[in-house]
Amino acid sequence: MNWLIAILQTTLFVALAPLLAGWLKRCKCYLQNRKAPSVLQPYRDLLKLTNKQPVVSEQASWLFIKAPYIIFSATILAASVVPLIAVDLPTSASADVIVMVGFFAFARFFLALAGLDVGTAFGGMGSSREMTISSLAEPAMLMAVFTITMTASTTNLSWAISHVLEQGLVLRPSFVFALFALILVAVAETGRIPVDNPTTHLELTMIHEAMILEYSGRHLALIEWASQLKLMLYGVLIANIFLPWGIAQSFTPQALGYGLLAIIGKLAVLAIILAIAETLVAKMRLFRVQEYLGFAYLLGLLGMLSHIILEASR
Amino acid sequence: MNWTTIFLTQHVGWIDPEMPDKPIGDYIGGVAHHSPLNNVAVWQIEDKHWQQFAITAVAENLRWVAGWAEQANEQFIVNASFEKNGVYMVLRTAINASKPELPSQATVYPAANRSERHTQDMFGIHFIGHPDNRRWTRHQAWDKHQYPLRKDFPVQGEPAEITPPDMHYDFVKGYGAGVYEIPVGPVHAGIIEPGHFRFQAVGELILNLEERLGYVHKGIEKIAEGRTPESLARLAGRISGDTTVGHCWAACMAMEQAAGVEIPSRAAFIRGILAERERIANHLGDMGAICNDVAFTFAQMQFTRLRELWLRTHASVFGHRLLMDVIIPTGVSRDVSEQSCELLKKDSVMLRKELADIMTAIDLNSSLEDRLYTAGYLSPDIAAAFGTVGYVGRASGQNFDVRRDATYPPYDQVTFKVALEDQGDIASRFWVRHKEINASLKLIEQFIQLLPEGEISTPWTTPTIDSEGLGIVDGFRGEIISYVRFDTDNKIARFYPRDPSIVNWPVLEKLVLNNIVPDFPVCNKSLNGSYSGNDL
Amino acid sequence: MKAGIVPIHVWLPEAHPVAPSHISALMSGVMLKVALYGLIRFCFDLIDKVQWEWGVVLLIIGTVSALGGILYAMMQPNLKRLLAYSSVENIGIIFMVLGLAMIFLDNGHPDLAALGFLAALFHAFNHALFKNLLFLGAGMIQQQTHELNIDMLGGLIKKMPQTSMVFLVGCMSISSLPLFNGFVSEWLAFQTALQVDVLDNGVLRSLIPVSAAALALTAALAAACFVKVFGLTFLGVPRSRHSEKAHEVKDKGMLAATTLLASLCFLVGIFPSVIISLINRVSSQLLAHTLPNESVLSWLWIAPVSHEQASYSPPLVLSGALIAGCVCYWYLRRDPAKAIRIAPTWDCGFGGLTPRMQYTSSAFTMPIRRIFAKAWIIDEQVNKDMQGAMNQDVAAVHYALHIQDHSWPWLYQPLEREVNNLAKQVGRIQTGNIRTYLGYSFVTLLLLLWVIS
Amino acid sequence: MLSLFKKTLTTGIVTEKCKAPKDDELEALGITIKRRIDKKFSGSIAIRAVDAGSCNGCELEIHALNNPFYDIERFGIHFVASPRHADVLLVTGPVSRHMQTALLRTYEATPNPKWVVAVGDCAVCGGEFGQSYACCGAVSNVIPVDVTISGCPPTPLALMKGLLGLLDR
Repeated sequence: MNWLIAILQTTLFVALAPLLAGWLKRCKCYLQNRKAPSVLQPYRDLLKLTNKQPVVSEQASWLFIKAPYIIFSATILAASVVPLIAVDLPTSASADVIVMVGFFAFARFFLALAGLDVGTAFGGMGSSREMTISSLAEPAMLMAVFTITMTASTTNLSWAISHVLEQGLVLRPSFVFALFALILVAVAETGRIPVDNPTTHLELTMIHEAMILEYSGRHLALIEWASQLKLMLYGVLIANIFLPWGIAQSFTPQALGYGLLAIIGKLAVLAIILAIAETLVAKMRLFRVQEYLGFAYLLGLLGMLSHIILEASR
Repeated sequence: MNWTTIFLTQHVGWIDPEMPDKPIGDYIGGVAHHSPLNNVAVWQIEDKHWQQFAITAVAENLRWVAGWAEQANEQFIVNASFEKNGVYMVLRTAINASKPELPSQATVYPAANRSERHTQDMFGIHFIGHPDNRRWTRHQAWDKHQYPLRKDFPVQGEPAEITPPDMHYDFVKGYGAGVYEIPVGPVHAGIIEPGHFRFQAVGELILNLEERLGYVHKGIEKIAEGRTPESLARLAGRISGDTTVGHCWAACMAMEQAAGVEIPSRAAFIRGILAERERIANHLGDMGAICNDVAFTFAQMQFTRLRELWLRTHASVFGHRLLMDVIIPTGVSRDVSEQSCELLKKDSVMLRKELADIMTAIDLNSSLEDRLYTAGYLSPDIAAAFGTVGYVGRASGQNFDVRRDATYPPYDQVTFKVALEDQGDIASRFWVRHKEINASLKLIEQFIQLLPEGEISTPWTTPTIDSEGLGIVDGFRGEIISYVRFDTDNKIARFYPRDPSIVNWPVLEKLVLNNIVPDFPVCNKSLNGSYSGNDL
Repeated sequence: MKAGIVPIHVWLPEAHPVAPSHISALMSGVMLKVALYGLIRFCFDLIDKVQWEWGVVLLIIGTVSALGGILYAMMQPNLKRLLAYSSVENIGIIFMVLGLAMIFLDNGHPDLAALGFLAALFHAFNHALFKNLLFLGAGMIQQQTHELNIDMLGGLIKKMPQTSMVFLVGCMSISSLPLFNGFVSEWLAFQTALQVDVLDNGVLRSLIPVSAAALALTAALAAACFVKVFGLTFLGVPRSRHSEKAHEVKDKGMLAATTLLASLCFLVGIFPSVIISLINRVSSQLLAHTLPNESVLSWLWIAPVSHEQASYSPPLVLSGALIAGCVCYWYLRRDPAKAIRIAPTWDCGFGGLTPRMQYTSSAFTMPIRRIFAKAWIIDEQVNKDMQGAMNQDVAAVHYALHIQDHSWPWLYQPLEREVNNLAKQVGRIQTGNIRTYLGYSFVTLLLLLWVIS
Repeated sequence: MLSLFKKTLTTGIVTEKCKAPKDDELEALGITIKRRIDKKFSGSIAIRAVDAGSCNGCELEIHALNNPFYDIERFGIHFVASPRHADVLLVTGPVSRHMQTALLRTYEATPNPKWVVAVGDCAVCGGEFGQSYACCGAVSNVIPVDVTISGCPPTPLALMKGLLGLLDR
């Protein structure tokens, strides 16, 4: 039964990811004084791509063709770890938050290799930039995560969320710092403005897009879906760790239903905030990213120190 | 007393001062009938002095403006135009067609480099001592020993079924471990014109950038031959779609000079309104595009919104969103009614107000500022060395504007301030555009106020054979030069338009140098050269 | 010193590339571990009571080595030098965790010390596996292409499919990706670090998480580094004639050995408890403490402290990955009409790409180089041949990049100078005169006699 | 920051309504369609614009499709950076011979099924430049064309109608 719900939750995660992307797009469009495509548009895009005949470069190796599947599955696995509507599911015990970061690393590893596979300058450029940014983002992210896991003394996300729920609403400076650090990292890792521009048409400025310039058809669909999933994953991580209220603690249909409604509500609000933030700033120069992520790291560190100094029981 | 007189008195030795009076027909072999360029002195020199003149000219701080050639039976006439203090002159020489050689001016003027290579590709004139004799306009569509602008080359040419790609162009190489090349284009990722950029880079560090243009070479110079004035005006309006008014005006001005036609004052004012409105429309688009390249969508959407409103007024008043074919030889094709004037005035008020709002919001945005300031720096020295014009030059302290310095109707009847910045970065080019919009708004208001009554066109007089004209106007990118010579029966014998992009493109290679690869698109956008106007 | 710890590591990248590959494999896999063995014997066995301050020293040295090692490794275009530097990184990680173990031991948490000890030894074991694998792989590449400079390789995945497969496994292990062995030990290391809450000392409580973040940075940089290695060596288009003409290794033994190592990397990654139980025996001997059996030794789970704190189940994860991957693979590939079409690489319509248009090693790492510029001594020069009017025409561009290790000018060159000076001083003694030498002997003899008496 | 949002809010949503065109409407706009997009693909169209020698006039009007007034994206039609991602090639210009292989290569790089829309008089019939030593004339001389939208340049409205007309509704 628990396994069933866990699988259901993961499926829901995967299924809802394009919806979040569609909603985010809609929010951004409204802020740009224009009507938006339907929130279901990402689904249409994915469906269409799966119906196309993929074109693969003659230089590509097996890695290029298999990479989308690997990237997609790794992202799904990461998603299975994160409690979406309920805590205490068996999947979150099979891997903790560090493994989740590991899955991201796994997906990124193959995406970067796929970028290098066809031997174009753009692919290499994307890979190089992606690996650079991620190597700066990862410590910042772990710093933020450590703050939380040390408070809850577990790296198991489900337990951590339960812990926060038990504690009730307490204003902890360490959590505030960690929250901001995690938001900054999430923006960098999901390739949003100001770090990357997901809608850019300029090859030379791209990061994520540059690696997938060669992909088409179902391969592209999988990679796009994986990146939408990643966006949602970070959203859920932020929403459920810092504001876990509403998440189902028992597996009754009612609790699960509330859990679903709660997370949808939280993500919708997060998307609005993200859209507003993205409207407000221009993309930064590439070599400002280390300052940005350094700041995120610093926030994480501050969170950690404030936990140690102010909050620890001893 | 302008500089030409002084120059002549000092360097009279090898410049034949009598030459301007000598009819061009002498060289071309037609009926000798004199029609000098009425606003511009023509100095004829011997071919052996060609380079020597350039050396003298550069010492006298003359700006190299344009270069073109034409065939006259057994001879090639090669022209180069220079400017100083708003006074232009055309240098001319004749060379033997059996052994077409000329000492290069590109050894002296960097700006002459590509122009001479173009002439070399189109006419087969060899420029002796040219620092870079690789082909430029020619890719693979015609053979090495074919020269499209020679008279014996048919308009249809002898094209292959499929023109092979121009893969083996000899790009400047980067040596050293780890240097790699980034080829970009001709099909760019955005909705942009085609052109190829080749970077030598190490990671994000740009070692060198080389432009390879010519992809949109449409043979404009060749297909212009034999056209009627109306038809040429249509063609000129399509040299570069964003500067349709500018090019059309320059071409019409040249033809009107050649035919000795004076357009009615009302037509001139309407042309002025058209040109300034075109400038505003393009600047709005450019400013939006610069913001878009740094992912600042708010500004892009606002600017494109204003541009759209602006274009809709174009459509309702002048019948064409981009103002194509409104300017015709002899005047303009559409009059502006009282109502239209009111509409135009209201439009200006609206734009000024909206723009003020947007600029306030933009000005406070530090993330945008960080992207634009100090990026894509073009020093005033390099700008001057390449003879950069328009907003690119004006953002780097090049205080020159045809409208003010070599004025023509209707600009001679109004006063205005030329926008100028000297920081030379992308932000400067952004703010120069903003200033120019404000100046143009004022100009439009003045033109509407001063708009004289009367006809909007005059009858055309067929020009005599070999009558020439040189139209010089200020398009939104800067100075446009258009040279026209007539054949018999009202037909065009030679048409050469020099888009400002031709002199502005080379500085892009310089201004990206201390920037990283991902900043190139916004550098390019801040320059916004026309590919079509460059390739012809 | 034998372990190759920054700043006294420089011999390592010099020594490894000159040795034949199987020797360098042994050097990295085994020889470095001898030093480690000595350290462990000394600290945990010989000394009666471990002081936690020693642990802090080890932690700091380890952190610096790990970061320095991987940063230096990133800048190497030479495959074997790169691998050698990466050994410095891995030894650094092991030192870090050993330091943690010492800290916990002295603070009265022998169970956590056992965890740290386990992580360290496990990583040492893993390092032996994947580093051997990678060195042997590098040897196979060198044998087939006569090249070790990755800027001269490329496209080998099609020429040497089996080698590329095992090398990929090695790269994934060393980048500590889940499902491979490197990840397990790194995960254990993180878990150890995260137990910092039990400590009372405020300095330690803030120092350890920071070094854990440094470990994260190291891991991420390692991933970037090995993306570079695999991407430039095996993917893309061949950059030289040698790699163009390369073909698969003929020697079955070579392939078998590397395949064995690769499968070990994978199996240990999936079923780490086998190795863990082995190491547990060691730690029970040394620390008289092991991890609780039920938490780490079940074949399905590893949960180093308790299931509430953290658990990781590679078999479950693997099956999840397989299910997810296969489902979408079969679902999407069901329609034969949508079979893949092969077309030329998209080149923006230019007409053809050349191998020169691929990223190179120094290009790939350029952003890292710029961000961590202080980590190396970088000498970068761009010279242009200018010509034409006003010298504005570029005829050719020359680029030179020279990256040096900080420890050369700071530590070794002064040392070398001193040694040289000393040698010169000593050289003066050598006059070549037999009588003088006899005199020296006499004086020495007298001195010795005096010392003895 | 506030001034930015104030501007956004006071501007409001300016996108104008646009209905799918009827056939006679298409004819009036000078749009001819030879083959429509299958229903399976019509929910989402990715466009790769290829300038094959246009004067840039058509590009300006294609750009206008993305401005908030026309906002073509609301119909699920969007522009992409790589032909690999595209379903429709939007080709402008009289196909200068120097761009011929580039256009062919772009066509080759686009995954099936794909459609080609020729935009502007030049792309439709050669326009002002026609066929010469430097131009191939119409796009259909080089690659098969499914929709032609004439005009010099066609207005954004015509472009939008043409693209919507391409959809099989």
